[in-house]
Amino acid sequence: MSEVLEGVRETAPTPLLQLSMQQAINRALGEILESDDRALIFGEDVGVLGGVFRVTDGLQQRFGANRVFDTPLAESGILGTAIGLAMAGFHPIPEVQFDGFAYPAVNQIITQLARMNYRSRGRLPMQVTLRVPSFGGIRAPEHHGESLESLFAHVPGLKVASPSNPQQAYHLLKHAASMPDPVIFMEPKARYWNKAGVNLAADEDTASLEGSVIARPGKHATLIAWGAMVSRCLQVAELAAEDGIELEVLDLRWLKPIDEAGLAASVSRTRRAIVVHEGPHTAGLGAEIAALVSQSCFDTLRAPVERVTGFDVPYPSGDLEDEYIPNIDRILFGVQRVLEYRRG
Amino acid sequence: MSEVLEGVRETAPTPLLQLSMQQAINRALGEILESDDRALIFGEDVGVLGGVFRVTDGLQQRFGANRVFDTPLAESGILGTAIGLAMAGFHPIPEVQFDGFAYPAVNQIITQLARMNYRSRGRLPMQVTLRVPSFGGIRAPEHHGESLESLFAHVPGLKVASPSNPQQAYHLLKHAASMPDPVIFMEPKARYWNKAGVNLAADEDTASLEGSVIARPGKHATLIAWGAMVSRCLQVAELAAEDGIELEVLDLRWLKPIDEAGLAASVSRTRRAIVVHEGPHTAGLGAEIAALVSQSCFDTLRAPVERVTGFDVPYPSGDLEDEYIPNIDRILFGVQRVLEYRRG
Amino acid sequence: MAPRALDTLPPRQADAAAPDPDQLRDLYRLLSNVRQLDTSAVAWQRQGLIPGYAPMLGQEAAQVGAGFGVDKTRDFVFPTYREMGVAYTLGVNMVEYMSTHKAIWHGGLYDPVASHFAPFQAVVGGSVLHAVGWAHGQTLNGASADGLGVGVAFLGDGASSQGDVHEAMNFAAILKAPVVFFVQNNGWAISVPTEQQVAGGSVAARAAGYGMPAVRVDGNDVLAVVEATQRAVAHARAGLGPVVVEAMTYRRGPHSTSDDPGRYRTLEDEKIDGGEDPLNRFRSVLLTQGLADASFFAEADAGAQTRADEIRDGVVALDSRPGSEMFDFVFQESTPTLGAQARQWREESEHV
Amino acid sequence: MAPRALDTLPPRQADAAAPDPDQLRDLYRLLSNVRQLDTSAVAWQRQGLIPGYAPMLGQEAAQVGAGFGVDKTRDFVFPTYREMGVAYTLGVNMVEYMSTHKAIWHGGLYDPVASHFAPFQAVVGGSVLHAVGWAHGQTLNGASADGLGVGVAFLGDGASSQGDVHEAMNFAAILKAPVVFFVQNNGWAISVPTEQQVAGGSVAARAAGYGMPAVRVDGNDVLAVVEATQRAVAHARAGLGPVVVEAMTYRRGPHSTSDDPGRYRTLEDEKIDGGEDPLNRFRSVLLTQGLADASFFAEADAGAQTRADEIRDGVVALDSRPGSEMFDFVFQESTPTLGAQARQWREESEHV
Ligand SMILES: Cc1ncc(C[n+]2csc(CCOP(=O)(O)OP(=O)(O)O)c2C)c(N)n1
Ligand SMILES: Cc1ncc(C[n+]2csc(CCOP(=O)(O)OP(=O)(O)O)c2C)c(N)n1
Ligand SMILES: [Mg+2]
Ligand SMILES: [Mg+2]
Repeated sequence: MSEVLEGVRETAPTPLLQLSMQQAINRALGEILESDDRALIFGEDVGVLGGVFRVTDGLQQRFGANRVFDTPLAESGILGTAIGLAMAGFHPIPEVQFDGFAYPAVNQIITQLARMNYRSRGRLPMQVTLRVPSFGGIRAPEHHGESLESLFAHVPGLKVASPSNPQQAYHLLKHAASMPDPVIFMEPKARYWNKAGVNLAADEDTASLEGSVIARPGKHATLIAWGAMVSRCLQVAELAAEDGIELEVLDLRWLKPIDEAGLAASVSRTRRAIVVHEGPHTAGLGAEIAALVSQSCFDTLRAPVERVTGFDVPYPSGDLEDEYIPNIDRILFGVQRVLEYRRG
Repeated sequence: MSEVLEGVRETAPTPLLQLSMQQAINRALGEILESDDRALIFGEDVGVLGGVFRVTDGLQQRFGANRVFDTPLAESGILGTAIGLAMAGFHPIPEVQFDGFAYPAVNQIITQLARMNYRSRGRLPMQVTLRVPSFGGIRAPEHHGESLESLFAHVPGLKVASPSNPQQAYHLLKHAASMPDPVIFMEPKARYWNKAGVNLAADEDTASLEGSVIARPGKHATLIAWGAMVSRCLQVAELAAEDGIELEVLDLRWLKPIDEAGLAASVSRTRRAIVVHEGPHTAGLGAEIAALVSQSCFDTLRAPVERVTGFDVPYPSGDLEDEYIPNIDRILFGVQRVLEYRRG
Repeated sequence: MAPRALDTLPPRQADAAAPDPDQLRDLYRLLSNVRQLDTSAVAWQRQGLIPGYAPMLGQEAAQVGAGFGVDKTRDFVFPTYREMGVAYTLGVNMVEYMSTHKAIWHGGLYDPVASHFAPFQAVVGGSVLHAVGWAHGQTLNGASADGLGVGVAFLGDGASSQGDVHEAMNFAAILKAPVVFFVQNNGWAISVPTEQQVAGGSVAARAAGYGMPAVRVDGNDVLAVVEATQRAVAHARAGLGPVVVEAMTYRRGPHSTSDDPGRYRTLEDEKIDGGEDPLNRFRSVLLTQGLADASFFAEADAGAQTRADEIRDGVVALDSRPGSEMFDFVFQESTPTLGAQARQWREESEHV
Repeated sequence: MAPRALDTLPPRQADAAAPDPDQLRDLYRLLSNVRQLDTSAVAWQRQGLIPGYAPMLGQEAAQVGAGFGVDKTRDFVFPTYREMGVAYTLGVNMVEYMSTHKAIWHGGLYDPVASHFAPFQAVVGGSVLHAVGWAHGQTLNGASADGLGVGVAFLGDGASSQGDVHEAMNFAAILKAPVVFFVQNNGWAISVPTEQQVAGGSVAARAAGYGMPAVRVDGNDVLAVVEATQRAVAHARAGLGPVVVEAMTYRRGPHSTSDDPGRYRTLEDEKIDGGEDPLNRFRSVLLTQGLADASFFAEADAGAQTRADEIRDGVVALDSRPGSEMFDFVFQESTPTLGAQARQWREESEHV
């Protein structure tokens, strides 16, 4: 994946650090706490333990228990407290320990966090960066593999991002944290441990952190994905290339606002699209993508947009996880359908 | 609107009762309590007061405070209690007083109600019929005008219905309550007070209560709607007819499962579709409808599916409500766009 | 129902002294102004000037007393939808406050930052946690020489059933946050009486379970409320942690202008349970102490009428906000999608 | 940390008599079986047989004692993810129970209706309200001659912070539902100690605020737990309403097999805070009372080993469930959309 494709300008050669996403985020958090003394990190087990995924490892030691602290076990309490702290001028960076445990906080997120700026006519901005280890793929217990992006993306007043690799995670989180609006930052926990090169210096061009990025160029169809599904789509593209099929992989990166122009540009070139996500099919974010692309590329599309997604079933137990999350086979079937589609 | 179009078989002529939707639902609830002694109604102010919309008026007097009771003011408590009662073999019909106050219950709804049957491998069915006065249009305070259908429709394990008129409300609620799975019944509160003829006897054919109904046949485009937007679309169709444009109005009725076959049948005839809903645009249920129709009618569609919806803004205060909810003008603009669309 | 006394707040000098005679007369003026404005607002609704209103009739002493105990330069109030009297006492712009009842802007048009009064809150229990967060922010900022700013959360007996209120009390006690949970136990949550709502009978009685002090006070005795609030605020301000104040009062009016209390309580009940009018009670106090006479009351009440009329004029003059504001305040930094929607709205609805 | 006693449960004959000598020996066998199975399960995880496990080491007395006090023919238990010992004591099929830890089925394969043991629950606080609803159902069904079925909700010190737990306690007390809230205060919620979790220091102390009785008991003394549970269940069974039992115990192991307690507590802490092993304590009791000798313990412990091995064999033999079951249990009555998805899954994943 070239830097240009990552949408980041070429800079003086900097040695790439090999970091996992968990390390990259940890590093970004440290820098945020350092540069913004209103920034606070809190949540369940984020302090002394450093988080169940060690994403906040060492931060309490470095910045003290006023800046990085453990809360009681109550997600609504965490979000409600974050809102109050934002009203007092702080910049809260709360964590919800797992996707499925964001549900108890949904009321505070939807009726309060997302609306306080609006309700107060801009006088009470909510610079709250909510980190949520998200999505499945780690054979975890129930409620540890959920995809809440379509819920969050539907809520006016929220912005939603999800990184797909360590480089992106590092820069995207710093960018999200700099925004004066609430951002839900969905970290693909299945990708926490994979290391990749990170160029810490590449964050100068803020514009490059908005919108989507082309993770791999291609011409026969566009695979649209985010989070952990990006690397799976890159694998699919690799396989398809062996058969001479050149798939473009579009990493959506921002799930709200959605980069409509970027989607349209890619699909109007490839004329075929497959959107891939882990969450359930019906009313998933794939529906929004399919609707947008079906509209913007109405004249150029050569086949209906395919959605390869989780099924409309509760996220299953570890043994069935690979049957539920779009796997390489299922994505390839989707690709085949758009390539072989003929008007009836 | 003919009975045939309502999908109900012709029966021996029964005098039509003039009932408002609020009365029709009240009547249905009374019959459910009468015929099913496991049925229980509870929630905030549903007992002595008879509900803030009087939908449960008189039921506590008739069936006693064991069958119809007021709870403390806690929506998660109401839903969690309902789940336990269903585990004990009861058939709870809880009410959440307003759409926007369903958010505190989202955790119980998503992680428990929707999954108990699955988690227990079918041994703990959740026959829970959750009534939620829904949608906007009544100039109410904040959080009293929300559209939660895309949130609910995304959740595996839930079924979701919304009636558009008194006749339908009466039969659809009885049908929903007879189902052994959790159903969210979204009552369009803006339509509570409009009276219309109700044929109480027309409920013999259960199949007719599944899927969507054609509320008005037409041939130039299909307006797809649910809840209070159905009558608005019927008005639009009336106006368009004056200009010789025959719009079909499809009343979706079931928001999960969505009647994919019914949608495809209508749009493949009219070749143009406009979906209309009150909730915010991005990741609204309109996206799912547009994605489904764009796929099933790929060859026949003559224009991109239009979505005329609420904007991606918090539901506004009464004075701006008519700017937010799709009004006749905005729907007509959408109709115009699909009719005038020419491939570029 | 005479309030059982409960007071576990360690005796401690309140920061502020008890009200002096001028302040006592001011308190009466506030009560009278609030009463007049409240009953006027009900009339405005009947006249069609505003679509709805939530009267606070009977809760004047609780609200004026609480507001009086708060320092509006450094504390911050988190109201519900019924704290008109607190808003008035804190000096919130009342025309801008009433705008929410005119269906102009959900949160009200007033500036919450300048007013130290958070936006109008329609979610029961929705803002209680915000008070805890805000208050913890004061701790993090560090106390000045005269202590901490205090977050004052208002909630009802009904709200006490919400999970968020429990989480707020637990967080506050764990964080030792300078918060006062000011409960107006007005006997009802719409149609549900406190006995069917608050197990154990008292929200203040819950405080002990969190290791928090509490004061249960006659909420219709404005001086008792002032004193309890001042003591609670002083405790929190000194860094000693959160306090629950439960003011036992009575919602004399309907839940809102669309409610019909006749369906769940009789006028007889109202008379017995409501007790003596809090304004009458305070009039007697002032008379007995020789601090006011009939002409003072007449003048105060006439002033209240004038003030309510002025506010009415302001409310009448309030115009709807332009539809474009729907889009303006969603974010601090708008998005391309929202920008496109705003343009489409302008084209289709303003025909520009 | 010796548990401060707290007992506000009115003295009342428990339904069941104190355990007789045979039952006392049975209790030891249960403790030994549970200890053996628990430590085995940790080993299975290390060996790769199961991907994860949440040990209950140190909580054997609390769990066996609680389970012993429950009538499995008419009461219903609502566990969390750590109640292996309760499940064992109630006679739940342990192979089917362990299936959840083998990542086969989230709720476990056991029949919750037949077992009177609700599905494995991973949401902290998620099932506490279900116990209240189920229990209220027993009230609505009406008591038989020997009283009501009792819902027994298990929760941890961490769970007590959740809003749902407050709503559950309030609902239960308002409905006078026959529920026992059985809290295992094991000192930790993952890395957060109870002092930073439970303001006021005790979940049982919260009960008074709801007008509910409570018993705080030494959770490592199996007989004390049996007695407290029996009394609480008898109280609820008699229609006198809910009770909180707080068993003070200690999580001797990690939170789960992926946790590393060394990051937040020392072995020294563990030794001091953990106190004496609950099995050792009960061995001393039996020895002192002359109810058992070394050969009894040897036999019981050997039996426990055999039993754990049998269960291991069962767990080894457990196969994954077919993928089609993802679709089978979503609804009682499936839908066309789901049917189509199941067909597509079969075509693409089973190639049929
Ligand atoms: C979360 C939530 N649920 C339900 C409602 C509807 N509702 C508005 S006020 C009210 C009663 C509130 O009672 P209480 O807290 O005692 O305050 P009071 O109205 O007596 O001032 C209810 C049920 C709401 N606004 N928010
Ligand atoms: C709602 C929710 N939030 C967070 C978690 C993650 N989590 C699992 S167990 C646990 C700690 C629970 O502590 P406690 O209730 O004391 O039970 P214990 O683990 O000590 O048995 C946490 C935070 C969860 N499962 N559910
Ligand atoms: Mg009240
Ligand atoms: Mg614990």
